[in-house]
Amino acid sequence: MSDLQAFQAETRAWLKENCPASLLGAGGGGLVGTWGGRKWQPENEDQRVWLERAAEKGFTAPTWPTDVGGGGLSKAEAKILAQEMRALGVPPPLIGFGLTMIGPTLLQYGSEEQKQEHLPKIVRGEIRWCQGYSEPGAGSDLAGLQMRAEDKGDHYIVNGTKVWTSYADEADWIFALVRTDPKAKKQEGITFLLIDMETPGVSVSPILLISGSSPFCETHFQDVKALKSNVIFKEHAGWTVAKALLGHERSMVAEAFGGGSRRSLADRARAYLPGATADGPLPDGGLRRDIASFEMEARAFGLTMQRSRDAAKAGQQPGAESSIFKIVGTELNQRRQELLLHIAGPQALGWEGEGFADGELATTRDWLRSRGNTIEGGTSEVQRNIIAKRVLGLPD
Amino acid sequence: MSDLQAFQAETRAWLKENCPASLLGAGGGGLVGTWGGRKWQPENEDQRVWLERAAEKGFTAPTWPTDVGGGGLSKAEAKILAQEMRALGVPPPLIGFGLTMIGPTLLQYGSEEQKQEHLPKIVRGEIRWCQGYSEPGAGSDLAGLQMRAEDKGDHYIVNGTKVWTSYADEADWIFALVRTDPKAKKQEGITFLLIDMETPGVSVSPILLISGSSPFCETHFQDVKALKSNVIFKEHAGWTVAKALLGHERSMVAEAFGGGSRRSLADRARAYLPGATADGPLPDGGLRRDIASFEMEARAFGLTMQRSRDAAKAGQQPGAESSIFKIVGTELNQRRQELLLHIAGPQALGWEGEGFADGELATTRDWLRSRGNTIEGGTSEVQRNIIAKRVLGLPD
Amino acid sequence: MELILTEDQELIAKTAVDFVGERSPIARMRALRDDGDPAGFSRELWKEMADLGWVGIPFAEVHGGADLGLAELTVVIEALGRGLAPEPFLSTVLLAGQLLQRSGDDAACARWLPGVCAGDTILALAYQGVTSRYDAFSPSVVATASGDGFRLAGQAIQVLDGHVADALIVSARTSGEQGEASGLSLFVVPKDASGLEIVRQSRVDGRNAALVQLDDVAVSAADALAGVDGGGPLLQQTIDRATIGLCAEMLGGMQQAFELTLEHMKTREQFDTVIGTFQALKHRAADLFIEIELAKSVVMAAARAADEAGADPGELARHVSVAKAHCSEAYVHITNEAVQMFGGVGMTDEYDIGFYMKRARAAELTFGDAAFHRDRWAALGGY
Amino acid sequence: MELILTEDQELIAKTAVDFVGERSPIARMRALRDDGDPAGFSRELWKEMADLGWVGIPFAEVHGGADLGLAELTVVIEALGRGLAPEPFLSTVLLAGQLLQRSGDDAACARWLPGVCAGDTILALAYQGVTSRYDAFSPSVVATASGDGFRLAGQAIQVLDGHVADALIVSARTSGEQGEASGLSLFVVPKDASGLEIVRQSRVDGRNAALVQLDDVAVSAADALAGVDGGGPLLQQTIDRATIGLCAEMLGGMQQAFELTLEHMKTREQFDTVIGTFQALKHRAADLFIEIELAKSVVMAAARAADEAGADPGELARHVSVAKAHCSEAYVHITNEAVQMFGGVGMTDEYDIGFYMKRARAAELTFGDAAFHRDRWAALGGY
Repeated sequence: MSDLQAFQAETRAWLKENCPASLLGAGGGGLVGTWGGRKWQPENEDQRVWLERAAEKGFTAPTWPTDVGGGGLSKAEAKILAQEMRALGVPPPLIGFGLTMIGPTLLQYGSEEQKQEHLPKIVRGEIRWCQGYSEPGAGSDLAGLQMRAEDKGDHYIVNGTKVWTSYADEADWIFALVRTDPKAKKQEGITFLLIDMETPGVSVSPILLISGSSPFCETHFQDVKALKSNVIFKEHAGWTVAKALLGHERSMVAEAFGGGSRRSLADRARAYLPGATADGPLPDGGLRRDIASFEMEARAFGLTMQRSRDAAKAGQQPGAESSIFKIVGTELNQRRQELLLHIAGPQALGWEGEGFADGELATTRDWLRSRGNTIEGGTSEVQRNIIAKRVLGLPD
Repeated sequence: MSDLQAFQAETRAWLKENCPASLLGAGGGGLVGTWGGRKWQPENEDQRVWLERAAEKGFTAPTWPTDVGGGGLSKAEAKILAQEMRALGVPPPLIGFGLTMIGPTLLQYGSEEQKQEHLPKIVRGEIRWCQGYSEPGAGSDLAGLQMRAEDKGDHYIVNGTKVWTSYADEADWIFALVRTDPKAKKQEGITFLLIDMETPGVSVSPILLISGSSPFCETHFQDVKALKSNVIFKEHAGWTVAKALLGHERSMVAEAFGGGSRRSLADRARAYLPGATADGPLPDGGLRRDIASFEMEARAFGLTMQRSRDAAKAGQQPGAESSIFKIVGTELNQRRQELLLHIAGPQALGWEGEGFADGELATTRDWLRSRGNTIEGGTSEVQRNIIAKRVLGLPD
Repeated sequence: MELILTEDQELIAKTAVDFVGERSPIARMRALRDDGDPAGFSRELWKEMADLGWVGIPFAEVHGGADLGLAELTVVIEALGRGLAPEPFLSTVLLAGQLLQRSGDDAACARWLPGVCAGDTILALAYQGVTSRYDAFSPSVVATASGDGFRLAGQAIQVLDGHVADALIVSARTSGEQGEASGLSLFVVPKDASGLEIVRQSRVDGRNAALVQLDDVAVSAADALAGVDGGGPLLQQTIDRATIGLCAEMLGGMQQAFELTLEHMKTREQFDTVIGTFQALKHRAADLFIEIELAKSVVMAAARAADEAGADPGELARHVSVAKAHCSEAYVHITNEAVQMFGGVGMTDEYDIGFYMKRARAAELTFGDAAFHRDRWAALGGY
Repeated sequence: MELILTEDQELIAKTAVDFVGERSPIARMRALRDDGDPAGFSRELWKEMADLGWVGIPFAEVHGGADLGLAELTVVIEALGRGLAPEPFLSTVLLAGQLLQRSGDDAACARWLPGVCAGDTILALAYQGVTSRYDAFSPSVVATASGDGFRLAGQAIQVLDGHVADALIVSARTSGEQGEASGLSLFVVPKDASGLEIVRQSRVDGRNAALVQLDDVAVSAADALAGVDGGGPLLQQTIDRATIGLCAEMLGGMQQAFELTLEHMKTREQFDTVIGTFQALKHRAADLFIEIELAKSVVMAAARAADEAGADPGELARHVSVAKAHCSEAYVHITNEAVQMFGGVGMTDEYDIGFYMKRARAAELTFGDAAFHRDRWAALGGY
């Protein structure tokens, strides 16, 4: 038996023994994700127990080093762990921006003290993080940010506003870009700073979207004191840290729109088109071709994601993949939402209440929400600029 | 009887009496257009007679003043003349860039001597004109032209090359933009100059296109002497004249793609689609919708051309119409050509010879030729720049 | 037909645009929504519009109308579309009102139209069911003969302004098969008829509509406009004309959305310059401008074609389909691009641009989307 | 399956790209056309390609082949597509050769394949008639039983490399109805068979093809690959595999066309700056780049899917349709944009870019365009 086979057997046994039975099965028994944090209320005792045990074992952050509470697993082992969890229907013990965004950033750019202070709390789900990048009026021009951090010796005084901070109202700490040198060139006066959301002067207000309520917030900072020991990497060098993190976010956003097996568009069309039979060609030849066209491009996109992953596994350096994925993944999702509208016809016009099925109301809101996909996480326009400049070498 | 009614009766009688019977009927009895000029050989005696009689009457240039040989007609009268010619199937006695381009330009910007020298010869079809604007390497950036006209007192010595000079090999005179002041800002050192193509040093070579032979030529000028009396408007002020002429050309190009009644796309599709019936829905639902979509946009375009004409008739100043028409007209024609390819399928792949019908070979070549529509006469990109700047007021 | 506004029409247009700018900017529609207004529109403003003569434009003078045509009415509606004004033009004037007027039923006209022209009476048309999609000949209401009349049973969805209507015109199948023009009857049903239940619906674009339930509603054969079994052609023609009105509204909305976007492009700074300097955005803006110019032409042509006496119904249908297909795609495209160019703020409820994106979609999916009208065009062309 | 080239495949790719750059740039194809070369390709170069082992890639070692798969073959063809090399890979290797190989007919394979692998024998497949469009089951050749064999009569169009083929494989209907898979037979017919007339055709993209006339050509039942009436499924599968090869060629061509365009954008000056600085063009170039990246993935996936033993035919057909639909639209879009960005000179025969635009269209309309493959995808998905 190879080492990996042994690891597999061991892991399976451990999962069976430690994951509470009530959580097993597809989608973790309908469990809403475990985000953790100071304000978190577990849905039930089993959810709390599962987080505790997994964190103890290092399985909330399987590939992180053991000295910060991670599992210390190799990539191959982590893949097996994921496989086994899928096979048994074990839900993720913990999710959130701590694990996916600030954690990897701290591992790459954090000081030893910073790692020791923050990573174990992320692993145990004690602290929930949010991201403070965008500002009102900055938009795609991230480096144009205005939030000011004034130097006061061992600390800064921070003033300004961040927007689009997802779940800021639930988070304990924020990782933010602040301007520490207003005289330097745009990208050179920025610092990557961690701030405790309980510091006096921090306040949060949720943003209402055209699709309804949302996880997005505006976060205001009024004379907020932030210690310099919470600067990541170096003062004025925050842009370097931010770029590394952004590339990561872009891929994440694209993955979210990749595919997944939902009820097929053709089946939906059958439910709405008069004269549709259970298995014959759809009676609307134009719509039929539109559906096929979408599905085929989605497959081409999925294959491209796979090709990129296979190349990465083989050790090849990534190129412009994240920008491609962001552009295509989000536009495909928008196409899909538009197709769903065309399929449902007048029944796609509901907002709430009588006369519309729940699925129809969701179709409407999902469509509206999807219009933001090509804006958030770096607009499609910015991604095209990136490809033109970095990959195609076209001049400014 | 009103004046116009009298004019109508008179004109009809004159046309009946003077247009040779062999030329009457749809399309002028299959007559190829009468371009005139020194090198012109009439297809038959009647064609020559008809040109002579019409020119005598001023009907080759109906709205031009009588003192230059024009008909001196009002717009309303000219419209009636055109109606009557259509009604009787009378072919145009004369066509060409003299009548449509340099003639109107001379009327607007020419001196009295210049009008008297050139316009009567145009009216009588004695001199054929071509246009010398584009140069190799200039493309859309017309004002970047390099053809040099060196000042020698009462004349210039011209050196350089013009491209895309349609029918230069058949023309007697050329109206050209030349650079008279190389130190001035791009658009300020240009002069609008008339040159006799028989002057020593002028030579012409035809351009072979991807669609096959074409009317386009390259025209070379080596130490060509051109008198200053042939400068139109003022020295160094050629850009003003050129712009006026360009706006005119743009509308002409768009009109050419406007519509016209050809064999319907649906009928063509019936000839190629297996299973198509004489009057049922086309068996290919996607193609059917593509054809409908094209036809409907073409109608929307036609209505927009009509709206613009109606507004002009009512005395409203034109806005960006010519740019809109150029963009939409040419793109519609390209769409139509692509539809024809998709309809004919593999039979659209012929270049010449066995196995393809003449109409199929024409489909292939017409498609190739259509790709130039969005380039010639000002690219679609330049037209969009014009709309963005002049109409929408977007900043540079 | 001439595709140009007459002096009178220019004057109406100017009055209407000014009125909308002053009295009915988009903020009014937002306030009605936020306040949960039970009517969802302003009866005072409606009355004012009637006093201005707008409501009565297409009706006979004998009923208090101006006996004008769609050429005039579309000019007013285009202006109202700029502010997404929720007053009941579509339901009362273009659908139910026009049905009455064109039915030639003098008694019914005399009963209802004076109130309409005066701005006092609201009417609505109940013709589509949850499975009708865009087919006007497949209602979900069935009429069963009973004595010298009928009993109506079934449901109608998204009955525009049904919740405030004084009477509904209900399309019901009296004979024949679904999808056929013949066998449809159009009954006038007052709002207090026994067995009629009307519940307001909430639509994504805020347009007022209602779900109408008919449980054994008694009507007489004399209440059938255009006669029993004879309502199909009248219904289709009326919907076609109403579609022209909807297109005019869309034309107004797309122009307003585009102007908001242009304004944004000229003021919003990114990367140290206003975003209107970016050539990629400029070219996209030029394309939107062209779509609007074409939209103006097709709406104007359709309205004029409808006003021509003895217009060929097939040719009118073609005009309507061209207008609806083009306006549907243009409005959707323009508002999608608008939100994209606004960026994140365009996605917030706080900004107005989202209202136009919602209305664009709702209008697209009313009276047939572009695909539906392309199919209809092809069928009219015999292919 | 892993979507990445193995080291061996990388090596083949590098050799092939270098070979094309040195021996078969687009100028060679232009010269062949301008000189009116009667073969339309180079027998010497074909022999060299055979010596390099490329021609024999998919054939059994016993016939002199390498017993490799489409994964390797597509890498070579992609490189050749950059130079639009006219050598007969599609006809001889992917169509007729693969038909023989996959028919399991040992005698026929032994007779023809060694010559193919050595670069000495050219084969062609005659399967489509003027009314077939993209349906492989509607040939224009009919076989009439005669003694223990058949007489073939009819026409086949655009038989790739038919004018130089040593033998043709002719698809003929021996029974059943047009459009049905069963009842099709594939007969091997040597070029000197009595009653066979072959005339070279001139295609817009310069690809070599011939019109084949059969007037009472005698064949024996033993000449039918996969048996009498049994050729349909084999023909369809072979065309599917050949489609993957064509997609690889398209992928090479679109990359070359895009690189020519990028080069042009970086050097061509307009309005005092290189046109590559214009953002509108940059964004369009980024879109073309994305289409190419997706094309790489679908071609690689289809080739690997075809090489998998016991691949599900439906799933393979899906891969093929995705690849062909995507590559068709991408190649056409890229070359259309290329000519537009080159401007007037792009329209002249003197510039090379037009060759790619012509080939893009020709490839699009071979083995089914995007619309055809979307219909097939929908049918495979049961809708």
